[in-house]
Amino acid sequence: QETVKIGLILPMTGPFASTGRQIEAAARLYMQQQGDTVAGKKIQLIVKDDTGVADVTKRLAQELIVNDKISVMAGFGLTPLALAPAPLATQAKVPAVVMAAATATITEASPFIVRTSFTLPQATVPMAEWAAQNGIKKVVTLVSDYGPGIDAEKAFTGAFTAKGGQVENLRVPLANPDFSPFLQKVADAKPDALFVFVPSGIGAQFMKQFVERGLDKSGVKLIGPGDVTDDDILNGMGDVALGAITTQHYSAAHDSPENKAFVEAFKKANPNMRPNFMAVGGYDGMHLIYEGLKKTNGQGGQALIDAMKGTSWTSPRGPVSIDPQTRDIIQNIYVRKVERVNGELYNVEFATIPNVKDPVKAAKAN
Amino acid sequence: MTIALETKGLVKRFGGLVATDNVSFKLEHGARHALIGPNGAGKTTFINLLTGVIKPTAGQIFLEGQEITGLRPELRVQRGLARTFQINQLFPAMTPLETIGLAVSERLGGGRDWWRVTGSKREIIDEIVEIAQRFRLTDVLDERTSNLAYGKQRLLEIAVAFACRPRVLLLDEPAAGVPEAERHELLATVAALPRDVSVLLIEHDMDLVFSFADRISVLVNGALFTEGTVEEVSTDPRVRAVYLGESVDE
Amino acid sequence: MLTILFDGIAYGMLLFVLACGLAVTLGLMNFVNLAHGAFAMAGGYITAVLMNRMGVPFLATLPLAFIGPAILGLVLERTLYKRLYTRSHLDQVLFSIGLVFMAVAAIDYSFGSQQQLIQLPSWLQGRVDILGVQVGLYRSFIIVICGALVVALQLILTKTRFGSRLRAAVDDPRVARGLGINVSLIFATTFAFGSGLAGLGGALGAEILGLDPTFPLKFMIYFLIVVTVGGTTSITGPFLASLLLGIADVAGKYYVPSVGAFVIYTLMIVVLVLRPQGLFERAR
Amino acid sequence: MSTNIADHVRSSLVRRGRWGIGEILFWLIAAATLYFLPERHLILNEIAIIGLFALSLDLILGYAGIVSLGHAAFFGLGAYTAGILARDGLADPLLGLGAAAIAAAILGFVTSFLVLRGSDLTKLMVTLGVALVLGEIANQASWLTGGADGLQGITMGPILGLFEFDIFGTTAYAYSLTVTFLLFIVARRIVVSPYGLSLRSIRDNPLKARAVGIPVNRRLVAVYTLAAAYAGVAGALLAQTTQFVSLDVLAFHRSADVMLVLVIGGVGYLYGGLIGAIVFKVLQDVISAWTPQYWQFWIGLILVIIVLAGRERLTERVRTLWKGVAGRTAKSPETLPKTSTREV
Amino acid sequence: MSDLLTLQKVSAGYGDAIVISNIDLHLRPGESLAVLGRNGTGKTTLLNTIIGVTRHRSGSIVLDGQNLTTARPDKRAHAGIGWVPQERNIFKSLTVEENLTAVARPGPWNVNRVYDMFPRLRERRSNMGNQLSGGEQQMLAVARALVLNPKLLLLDEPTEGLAPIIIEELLAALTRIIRGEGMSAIVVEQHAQKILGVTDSALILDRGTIVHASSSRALIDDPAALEQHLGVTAKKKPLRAASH
Ligand SMILES: Nc1ncnc2c1ncn2[C@@H]1O[C@H](COP(=O)(O)OP(=O)(O)OP(=O)(O)O)[C@@H](O)[C@H]1O
Ligand SMILES: Nc1ncnc2c1ncn2[C@@H]1O[C@H](COP(=O)(O)OP(=O)(O)OP(=O)(O)O)[C@@H](O)[C@H]1O
Ligand SMILES: CC(C)C[C@H](N)C(=O)O
Ligand SMILES: [Mg+2]
Ligand SMILES: [Mg+2]
Repeated sequence: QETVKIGLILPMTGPFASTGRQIEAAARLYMQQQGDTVAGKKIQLIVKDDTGVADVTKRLAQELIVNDKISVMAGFGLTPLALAPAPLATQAKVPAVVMAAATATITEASPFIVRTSFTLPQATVPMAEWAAQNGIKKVVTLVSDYGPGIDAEKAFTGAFTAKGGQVENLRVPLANPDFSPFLQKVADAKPDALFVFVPSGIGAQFMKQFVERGLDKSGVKLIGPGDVTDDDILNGMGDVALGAITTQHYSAAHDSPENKAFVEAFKKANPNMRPNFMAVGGYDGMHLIYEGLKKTNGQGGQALIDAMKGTSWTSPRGPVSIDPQTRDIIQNIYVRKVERVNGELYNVEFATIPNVKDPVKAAKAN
Repeated sequence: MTIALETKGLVKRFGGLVATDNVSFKLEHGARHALIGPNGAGKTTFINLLTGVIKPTAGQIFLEGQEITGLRPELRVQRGLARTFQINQLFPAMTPLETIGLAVSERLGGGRDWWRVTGSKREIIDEIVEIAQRFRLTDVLDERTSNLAYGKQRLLEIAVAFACRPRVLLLDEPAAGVPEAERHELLATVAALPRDVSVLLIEHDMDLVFSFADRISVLVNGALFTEGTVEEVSTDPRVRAVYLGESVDE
Repeated sequence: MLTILFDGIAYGMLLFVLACGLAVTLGLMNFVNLAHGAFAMAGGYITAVLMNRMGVPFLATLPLAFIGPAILGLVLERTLYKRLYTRSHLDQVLFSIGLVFMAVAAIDYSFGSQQQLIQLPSWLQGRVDILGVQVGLYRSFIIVICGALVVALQLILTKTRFGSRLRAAVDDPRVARGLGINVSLIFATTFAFGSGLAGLGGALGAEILGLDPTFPLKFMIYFLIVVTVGGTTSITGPFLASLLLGIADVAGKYYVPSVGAFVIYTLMIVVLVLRPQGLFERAR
Repeated sequence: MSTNIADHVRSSLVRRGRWGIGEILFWLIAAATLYFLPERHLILNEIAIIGLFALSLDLILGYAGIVSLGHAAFFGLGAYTAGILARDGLADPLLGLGAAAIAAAILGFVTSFLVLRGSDLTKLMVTLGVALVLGEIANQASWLTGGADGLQGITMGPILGLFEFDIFGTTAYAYSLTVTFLLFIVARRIVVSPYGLSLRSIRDNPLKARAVGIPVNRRLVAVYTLAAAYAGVAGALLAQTTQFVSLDVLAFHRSADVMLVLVIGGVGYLYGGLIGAIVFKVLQDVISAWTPQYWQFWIGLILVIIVLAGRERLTERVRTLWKGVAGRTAKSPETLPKTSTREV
Repeated sequence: MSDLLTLQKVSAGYGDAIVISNIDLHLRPGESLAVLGRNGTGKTTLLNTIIGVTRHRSGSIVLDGQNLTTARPDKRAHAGIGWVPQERNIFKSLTVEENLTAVARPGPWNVNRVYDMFPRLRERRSNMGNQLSGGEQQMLAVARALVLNPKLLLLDEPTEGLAPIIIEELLAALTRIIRGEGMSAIVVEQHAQKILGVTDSALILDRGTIVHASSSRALIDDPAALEQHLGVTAKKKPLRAASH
């Protein structure tokens, strides 16, 4: 029996370790549920820790390709980590499934890259539209000063001003323990809403300081893409998170049988963890690989990436498909609000924008 | 005779303490001059000022007629002003051989040389050998300096100053820690330097001072107290009262 | 304006709480203990676990967050650290970084890699208006604790013989022993105390800085900056440095957000180039 | 008698300059891996680069006593210089290497004046600060560096117009190894030269070094600049062989790792950096393949054990072993008769 | 009367090296001993071994009935040993006064009394240890040993670097302390003549072993022994004649 090897390269240690953990757990869960043979071939998952450093990702990818002869690589927790090995994917014709990184341009870096996570503009533009429709006129954006943050800032500002809103931009350094000076600036500006993007880990600190400063009471709404209310840590934030409105493609509280089963199985396999949008990216990524391999009979390379294009299925997050043109994911974006459900905090979805394409590439296509 | 080293109105204050108090001092060419004075009188401070280890609060320093007051320490050495330290200053992880070799090769301008292997020059080797023998260091040449007995370290301290081939040599209690029997030989080596090398010696061992120096200056509370020949100073009752005490005799 | 000042002070105090343990071990004992953050993390996890899993009230966890790491510090000191006092700083760096790696992985293994969050009691949440200045309650709480710590530490170190014996033991342990100072006892006590302080800092800081297994690495730089800028021979030095850095950082980010990230580093470089021994080195 | 001593003196001094069998073997084995370990060339390439980086740190730390937690500044600058040149069409690797060395050397020269004063801790923090500020600049100047997304679109030309980089990393490894070797030879020569000796003396006791006429600051500036150039070359090698540069090249962990690597291998001994790079990378690779989540624990444990077992003694032993092997080629100087005290 | 200090067949050194071997030594309360010898013969090592900062190899050390062979140095200090190390080793980040108070133990010698002995120290009481002149450091080292109020003083070249008038006073004071207060002392000295007038007995070390032991008087009267072991000759010619 032949084996098909999948190289899963993730930050398993360091500040972004929780991304890696969620994805690995989900990928393993998927394999456990679906078995480890596809089209008569045994699937072998090789997990590598890139510690969140791009040149290591690249080296690991290269080793996996050259030595382990993998058919497909996957993972990629951060934008630079996805971009670094992109030329390799092209050169070696090995498909790369991006399960986390969310900067819009990533899929353009190689015709062999396909994405099952999301893009920040994809999650952000609906936020701008929702805000404009719900009587919000003036917004301050506050984003972490790195690729995805700037992506979010641009997407939001563009979409919101197009609808006649008023925006002021603030950026905070990525390594920044204390938000107080920035929040004070927000307080001075007295906006209707504060749009925030920070990587999921520091979301909790941000929320707490937001409330500590009394911004919630002075009527500033907290909005943003879903990273700040990441399911992984949302429950621990406590009441401070209540009422935050975010747009994103996945919530652990998504009401569908697929999701219920997924969440339950995930929690069972990983006590103390709740699946978040990273996990669903990993889970769907494995699904995409399995489906692709089924179609190609275990064949990798160009055939596999072609087979992946246009695949559609019902994921725990809802219906999704891979855009054959851009190889990016098309999915529903949900507007959610943090509420207490059965004693636990969840992002409860209350509106759906169906079949959202990445707006950046959509704009280019027109 | 001409003046090898001169200070004019040299002052050094440490906070409220005046460690060097308006010292105007001349060291003549070829002199064998001693500087004595009570503990804490400011002798070491004076040497530190001369060599540029610390900066004076006021005053000027001249070496062979040229002002060196603001010059960096290493440039003073290159102009021929070398010293020993009262408390050994050595390179603990190097061997005496390397230490002496370093001083010699620096003097001969080898320090900028980064491509030749140390020790490939005949003249350097010969000089190392000569100095090592003179200071009885041949048997410990390859030991780590930090493992040497105190007395050997002391000899090395002086040997290094020697290796700089100074025109003016400042010795801060060179005989401290050296056994009685060897002190005289040590200073004999110094005394045997060519006559155009001027020496300023700080020492509390009056046997040595009196047999070595031809002039003595006495420093008390930072200021020059008196200066004169051995006879003048050793018999000066004021010097006896503040410094020599009763038991010292010529 | 005053709010910014207050925030700056509070942030500075927070830096101090975290760094003062290091000011003791690195500053006074001259031991490069990069694992300082690991003790702080231990304190933070003690508080988080006690609160979240056992429902112990926040205040009650604080003494334990001190004692736990202190005992841990004592045990490690007696078994491992004591062998390293005489070693080079590089050995100490290597060793303590090794400990940090172990602590990071061990915490990750036992509690997972996600953030640990705590819920402050309601009387510490929110803010009050004092003379027109909005003052965060928790931040005020930190300021008070910090003030008390500084005074207590300063008294211990300058007014008791313990302080001078400690410094003697650090200057020259061999001779200190030979003159009747029980160097190992002094070091063990001090180390345990420093670790306890770190733990307390971790517990107090968790709310604002967050707490996850990478805590010791993430904040190591900040601890070091405070101690270096403050100078290593006193407690007041790092204290004043914390205040200065805290205020400068907050004000810089408020008034010139575009260069906000540079402020603290640039300030550090400038201070250290002008005063290599630290800003507040005692000049007695 | 005195010619006897002179011979001894000469051989003692010159001995350090000779190549021992152990050293020759080391490099022969390194070269042999080009043929015998084809599937490991990628990690070997990384080892060669980190080895060179650590060697550069050793020049300032081991030989001149300047501790640095910000050596990544030069590494990163070199990487970005080479990367940006290649992205903008100047694809010749050697050109990039040269440019990186020059850029890093200039930065090294300028910042060297910041590390001339102060205690070890001060130096650590100042160098760290320089690297952090540089990292922040690279982040902000995203028009030039690609910011947090990393620098993309690097395509390298063939080395000397002859050797294309291949996906197996063979060319890359051969290239990095050759460059590292050549720079090693230069460094080796430097540390046994009078200049190198003067550096060691400064490390041991700067006060005394001044007192024997050594222009301490100038020597330190020179070696810091040189080390910066070395680090820049290492960074350029990384950029060229991975054809990607991201902000990590300037990150704190980069400086910290190289310090660990050097200290593990042994400070003040040129092979220390190389051996440390091999040990650290191989361990990390093996352990993290086995447990990608908790490999740090075992690395940590190993570090702790290395220190407790007496790192200095371990490296000392390696060093004497080295000398033992070397000794068979270079005639060891015969021991001297003790001179009696009366002889002089 | 029983011994205050007894060393039996003591060998010790540093690391792997054995520096002193088979040292036997007896000292009664109130007795003083001069240790002489050339450079590197192990004088300092002997004192360091008694206080316990060398590597002990064999033999036993007993002080006042207490077996200290394996005791830690601080225990030995508490048992009644005061030590003046050869390189003074003043605590550099402590003031003069703190250098004294940090180690002081109750007894007749308190800070004020040593200040009376060395008035220079009183003047410089708030100077940091590293801001003292060489002689001041030496005075402080002696004072620091005295405030321990020991039964036995170990003095490693205590007169080195002191002005003649201070040496005179110090030696006089030592005599007073030993005779008057019954303190014992072991003094390492380079100046045989100077110290032999003060101590009761003397020994000479060579290559780590005792090559001569006698009363001080006997050694003074034995120029042959001095010449043989120390190279001390009666009188020297002036150095000035040596030049040219
Ligand atoms: N850095 C300093 N800060 C403050 N005071 C100092 C400093 N250095 C020296 N002193 C003081 O200056 C005075 C002069 O010291 P110096 O070392 O020059 O004396 P000295 O004449 O060499 O004495 P000795 O014979 O004991 O070596 C002393 O009282 C000393 O305490
Ligand atoms: N720390 C050390 N490590 C190794 N060897 C040492 C150490 N200290 C001293 N030695 C060696 O021990 C021997 C005796 O040294 P010691 O210092 O006891 O001599 P000493 O008689 O006090 O000499 P001096 O008159 O020079 O003070 C010397 O050969 C010396 O090289
Ligand atoms: C929103 C996050 C998943 C973005 C991710 N950190 C990235 O670098 O792309
Ligand atoms: Mg002096
Ligand atoms: Mg001695």
